[in-house]
Amino acid sequence: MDVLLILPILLPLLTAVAALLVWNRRPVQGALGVLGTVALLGAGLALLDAIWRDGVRTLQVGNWPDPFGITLSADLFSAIMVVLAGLIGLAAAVYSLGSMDPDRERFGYYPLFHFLLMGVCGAFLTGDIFNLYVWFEVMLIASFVLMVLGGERAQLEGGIKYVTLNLMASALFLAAVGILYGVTGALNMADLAHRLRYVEQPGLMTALAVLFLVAFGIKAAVFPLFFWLPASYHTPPVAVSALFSGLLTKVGVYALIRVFTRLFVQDAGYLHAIILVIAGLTMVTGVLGAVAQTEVRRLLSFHIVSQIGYLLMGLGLFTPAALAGAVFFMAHVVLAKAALFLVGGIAHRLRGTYDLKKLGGLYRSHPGLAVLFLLPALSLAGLPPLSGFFAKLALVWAGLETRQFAIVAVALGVSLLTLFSMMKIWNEAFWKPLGENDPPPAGGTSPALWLPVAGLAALTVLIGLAAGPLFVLSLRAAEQLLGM
Amino acid sequence: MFSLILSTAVRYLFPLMMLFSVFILLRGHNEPGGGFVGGLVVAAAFSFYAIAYGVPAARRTLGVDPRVLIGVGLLMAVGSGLLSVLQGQPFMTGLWAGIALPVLGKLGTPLLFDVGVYLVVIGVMLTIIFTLAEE
Amino acid sequence: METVLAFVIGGLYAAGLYMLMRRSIVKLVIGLALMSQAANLLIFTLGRLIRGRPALIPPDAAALAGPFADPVPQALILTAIVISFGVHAFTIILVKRAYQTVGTDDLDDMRNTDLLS
Amino acid sequence: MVVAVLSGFLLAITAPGVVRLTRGASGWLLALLPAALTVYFVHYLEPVTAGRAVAVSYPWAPDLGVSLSFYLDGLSLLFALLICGIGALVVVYADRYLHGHPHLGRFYVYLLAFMASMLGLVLAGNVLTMFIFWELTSLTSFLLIGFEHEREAARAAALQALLVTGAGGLALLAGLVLLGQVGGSMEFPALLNGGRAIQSHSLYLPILLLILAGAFTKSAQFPFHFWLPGAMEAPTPVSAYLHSATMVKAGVYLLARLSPILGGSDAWHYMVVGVGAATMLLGALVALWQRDLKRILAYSTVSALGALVLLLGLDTVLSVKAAMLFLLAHALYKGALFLVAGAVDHETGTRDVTRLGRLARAMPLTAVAAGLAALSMAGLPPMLGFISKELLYEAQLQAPRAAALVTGAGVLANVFLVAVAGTVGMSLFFRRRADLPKTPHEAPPAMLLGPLLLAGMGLSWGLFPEVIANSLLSAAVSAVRAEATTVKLKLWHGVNPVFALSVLTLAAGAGVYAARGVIRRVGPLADIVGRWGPQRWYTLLLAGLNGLARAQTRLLQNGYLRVYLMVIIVTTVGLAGFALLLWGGLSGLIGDLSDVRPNEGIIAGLILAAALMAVLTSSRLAAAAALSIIGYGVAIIYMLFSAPDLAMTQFAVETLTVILFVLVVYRLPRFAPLSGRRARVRDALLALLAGALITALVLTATAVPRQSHLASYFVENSWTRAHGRNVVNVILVDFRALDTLGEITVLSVAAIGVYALLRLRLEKPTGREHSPPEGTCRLGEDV
Repeated sequence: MDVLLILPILLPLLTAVAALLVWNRRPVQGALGVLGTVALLGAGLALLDAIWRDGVRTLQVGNWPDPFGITLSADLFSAIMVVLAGLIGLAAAVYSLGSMDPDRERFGYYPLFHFLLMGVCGAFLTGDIFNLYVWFEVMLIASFVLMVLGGERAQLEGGIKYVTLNLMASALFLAAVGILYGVTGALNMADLAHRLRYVEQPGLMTALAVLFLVAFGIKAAVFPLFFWLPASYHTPPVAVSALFSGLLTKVGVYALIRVFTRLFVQDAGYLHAIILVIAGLTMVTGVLGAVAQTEVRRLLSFHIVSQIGYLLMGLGLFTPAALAGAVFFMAHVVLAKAALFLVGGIAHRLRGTYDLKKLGGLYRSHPGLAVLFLLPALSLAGLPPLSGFFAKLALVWAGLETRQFAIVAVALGVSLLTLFSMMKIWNEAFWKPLGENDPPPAGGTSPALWLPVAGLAALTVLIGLAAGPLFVLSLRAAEQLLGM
Repeated sequence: MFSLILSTAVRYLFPLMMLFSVFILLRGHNEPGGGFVGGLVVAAAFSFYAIAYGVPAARRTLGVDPRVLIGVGLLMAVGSGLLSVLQGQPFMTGLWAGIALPVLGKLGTPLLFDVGVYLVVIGVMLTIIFTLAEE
Repeated sequence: METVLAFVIGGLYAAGLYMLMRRSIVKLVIGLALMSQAANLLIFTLGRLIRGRPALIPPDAAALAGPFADPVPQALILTAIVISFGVHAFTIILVKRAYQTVGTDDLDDMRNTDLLS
Repeated sequence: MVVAVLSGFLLAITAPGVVRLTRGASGWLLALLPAALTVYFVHYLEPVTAGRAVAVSYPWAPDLGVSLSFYLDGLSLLFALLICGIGALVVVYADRYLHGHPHLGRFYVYLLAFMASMLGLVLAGNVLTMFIFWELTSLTSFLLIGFEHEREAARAAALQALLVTGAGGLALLAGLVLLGQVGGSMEFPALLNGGRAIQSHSLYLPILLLILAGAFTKSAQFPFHFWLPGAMEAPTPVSAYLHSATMVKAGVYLLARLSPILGGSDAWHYMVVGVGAATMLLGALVALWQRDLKRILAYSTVSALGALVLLLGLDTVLSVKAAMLFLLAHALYKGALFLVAGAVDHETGTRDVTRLGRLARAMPLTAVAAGLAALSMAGLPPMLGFISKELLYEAQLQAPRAAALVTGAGVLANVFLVAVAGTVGMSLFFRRRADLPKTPHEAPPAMLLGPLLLAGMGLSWGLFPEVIANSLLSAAVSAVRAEATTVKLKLWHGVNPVFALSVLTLAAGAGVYAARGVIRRVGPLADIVGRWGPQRWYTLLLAGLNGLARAQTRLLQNGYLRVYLMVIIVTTVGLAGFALLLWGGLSGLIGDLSDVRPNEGIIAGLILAAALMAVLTSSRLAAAAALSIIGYGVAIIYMLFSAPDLAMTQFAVETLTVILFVLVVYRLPRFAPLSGRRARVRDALLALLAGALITALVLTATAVPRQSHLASYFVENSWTRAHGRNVVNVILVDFRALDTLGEITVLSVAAIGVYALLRLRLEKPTGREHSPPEGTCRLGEDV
């Protein structure tokens, strides 16, 4: 009996339902949105604390015994992810208060927002492979609707690619689950891990692992499966982009890490080699995409792709230190990236554009925003002593320790290019003087916009300062992942 | 002429279909059927009603916005699971009344859950159908 | 029969993927429908096929005896069918809206969000 | 010591407030901290000279090898004193130099943060902590170079400096981590205790190369030197402080710090000496061709850095002595000269040496400071620079390898530097012609203090070298040599080969100085360097990078959904097919067909035929019909194989989907043959390949024996414990009700989605083209 495990799923669901029932009262919905995320964050922290003290926790939903019923299972990694979901949710919910247009709010923005969180948290907590599929779908459909909510042309064009490619991933995932059940007769992941050891079909097993790799790889936006992301992430309102950037691809990575530390560990050589190659290519193609862009949100979208490569690097290296690096990196990148999207949103508010060529003068007029940009931006580029530095250090450390020099070189080179493209934003939007013919300021801002950005920026600093204990936490999480 | 036949037919069919849907819903635990298919039957009934008498009339007959049905259905489904939590059991543990009714068999929270599914499906289908019809 | 269905599944996947690769957004929807149909059939087939023995416990018994069809894949497929119904309903409307807004059903005219400015 | 470092950061944060409150006097006020720190570090002179290094350590991220440890020995102390001492003078100076600048507060934030970072760098006792501060100095340098951010040139120079030092920093990070892993500790004291044992490790060479890359980029060694002249875009106090006296010497510091561990090998020798010598010569040579006063000084700094690196590369006691002394002497005279250059620029409005002149009368004190500093730079007695140059020659003459070559390079570089010193020390002030935008006055006291004090120290320590020799320099040399060493300095060594070289240098230098006008006019070298130098390569590299990025993005993110799909399919089929082929699994492919009943076969055939029809038809209704045939066919299969619930749901859902499809698609245009025949064939082949893979997977998987223990459990407990006879339904509402909860959530969201899509339209349909943002599209433009 452990209600903590179900709360991160139920709280968003109940919030969503409540928001659904007060459909026409926007202020109430907004308040509910914030309250719901606060509660989710609280539940996540309580869960993290409980697991830190007592170890991995499971809950048999419906009281049906393991492995017959659906098991919810939370280790430190799950709990960290739930906390991150709560943080990003809170930031985006508060930001939405000050930025979401009334029309979108009238058409279910807040219920969708929380349905999305529900799916995300469900995916983090489930210990059942088919249940994971269900949560993926909850998350997906909610993200589909959020993506196109508003029906602007760009949203629809991007949305179609987003929907198609993600459904392709779902179909692959479903097929893989079907085969898995057909071969083992099991759905519970612990049970599966046990039974897969006795399947004497290495070819089939590896092929199956590849199906999972591709299905989750599409959702995680790795090379060469990432196309849906840069095509669509810049089209919805920035609060939605921030929410997506913080959570959606990360669920894909989470699933990859889960499946490849738990289920497919027999024939690791082929798979880990593939994962490392994918990791390197993802970093490089993503960052080059970012370098080519001159629109803030597009640039940041490509960076999401690039950063996913680092997470995969941790998985591909497959040592406790490397996985700990991936976990740490996850926390870092989720917060930093959401902060950057929100900063972009504020810049858009102030200048009426996301185009770097037309932006400018923000350093002079809004030094506060400059600081709030610089912190997550430099963190993303891995500059010390911010969160990104320790995340990078952990991965570089693990890579050098295992003598995987190529991937380390790529990781370091890409961080330089990350710095380059971040400073491109800095130079163009902040340092460059505003031209005379450029658009006038578009609108005002409110504390609801600044508060989440400031909070997230502060977190990237805090994570850097508290890197020691947080890395210990990551290490424990990695050890749990590896069943140590 | 056609619409007359249709509306007459619907007048008699509509209550029948509603009854049938409840039947499907309730027998689902023991025979093929259940909340999903039951909900679809209701949705079909209302679709016919809307074709015969128009969407506004169908909406009036329904009485509530279908969106509310979705919310209530979800709430019922979750609530059925939360009852066991209140009793200190894991989420969604089935709770059963001691007595068994003739048609239904035993009464329990899974049945409540299925009713939640039923309501959600009605709400979802009608939201889609009404919105499309009003295009 | 599993063998035959394996080819049916493969055929459905092939047809679905082919449709997905067309330029028309309507064909896209057809492709997605075929794909999910195929995935469901795949789960069903891999649950092993048994004729005429549904997992219904007779009124006079407490449990099923003898061979019966695996109810688990059926339950999974039921869930998957409903989910994909919801998703497809949404996708169909999305395609409709995209057509109305963009003014074409040709995907090649929907590249603006990707292209470098 | 932690407080000493952190106090700088704290003061940095409060600087804007201080500036706002104490306008005009803020420089003096803020300088109190560095001045106090100077005094604080002077107090360490005695214990450190006595060989007692001070170390403190606090854990930060122990599992990553990062601890907040500090370590003060002679080397750190020398640097710390330079940083704080010159820092105090620069802080005072900057207040007047940037008088009235709206962002003076921000300037102090960056400057003080830099000071604190630099202190942290030289005091760090942990390699990674040192690296953290190292990067912070790069960052603060970036912000300071771009201080005049409204100018494009300043922004570009800032970025260039950041990228070059950043790239080196990354190499350094890898090198340091490897060093720590190989050496078994990330702490300097522990590593120093290990001595040169690392050099026999197979990773020694990579470690060395990586660390040298970091040191060379930071200390502007050839071919990475080009960022330093660019950095002259920064306000002059910054140039004086960061880009001559302190930050650029971080690389030198690192070489000195690590030479007891990494130094002495052949690889070290050739690379460090070679690069140092090249840099030394190049910097001195190019300085001659410059017209901008600050760029002249910048190139002469490059040359000096090269000399320092060269000396450390020689790795003898004498060379280290020379290096430490030269480090000090150079910081004093170059700092003074930069500050003078700032004052001159400030007062006259130009930095072009061909326009400057006649300043001695208007700015006498500045002239004195400049003269003294230039004397030191030229290596004339009785300045500290003279002793330093003598020692430098001596060390070069006694170089373990190729002494003649090394000495020759040293003399040549110094000849040029004498000429440069003449330019900055004499021609500015005593040349008869001048063409000044402004009428100059003597610089204010705040701007005189620094140059006079620095130049004065150069003179006084030249006269009394033992003041620093016995304490500070001995301690520093001991630290670098990792053995107790005493330094003895004398102004006058008598007439010996070194003195002869000095005289030769002076004579030749005077000649070059006299001919400087001619040289500058001929000037092919400047052109060649401009056209083929590393600056050019940097520009090309950046352009190439942008080009590559754009080309790659156009290629990959091409906007064609079908291409994206193709890539996914090819990836899946490739990777999975490869695995299946490689590790077998295709054995049981030809399954058993004997159990197929005719009606089942017909249904299967019907489904396949309908699929083919859906693919081939050009009618939307036919496609819908084909879809429904497939759906119903699948439903029948479910029915035939014991899944009544499934069949029922499938019928219902199929009907609904088809209705929806027809309703919507009816309004869409007819299918037009959009793709060509070749594309269709290619796609069909690819699709068939993928289908074949799935078929193979299914066949292989069905051949694997298994029982479903889940099924038997559910069947046993469905009635007894879950009170339902329809096991499938019981699974849905009880055993796996959580799935169903998710499922109805999906439905609910889909309904909201449909509703919102149909009702909410923030943008009116615009027909063909995306409505461009206002003001971007003009009539007559090609679209």
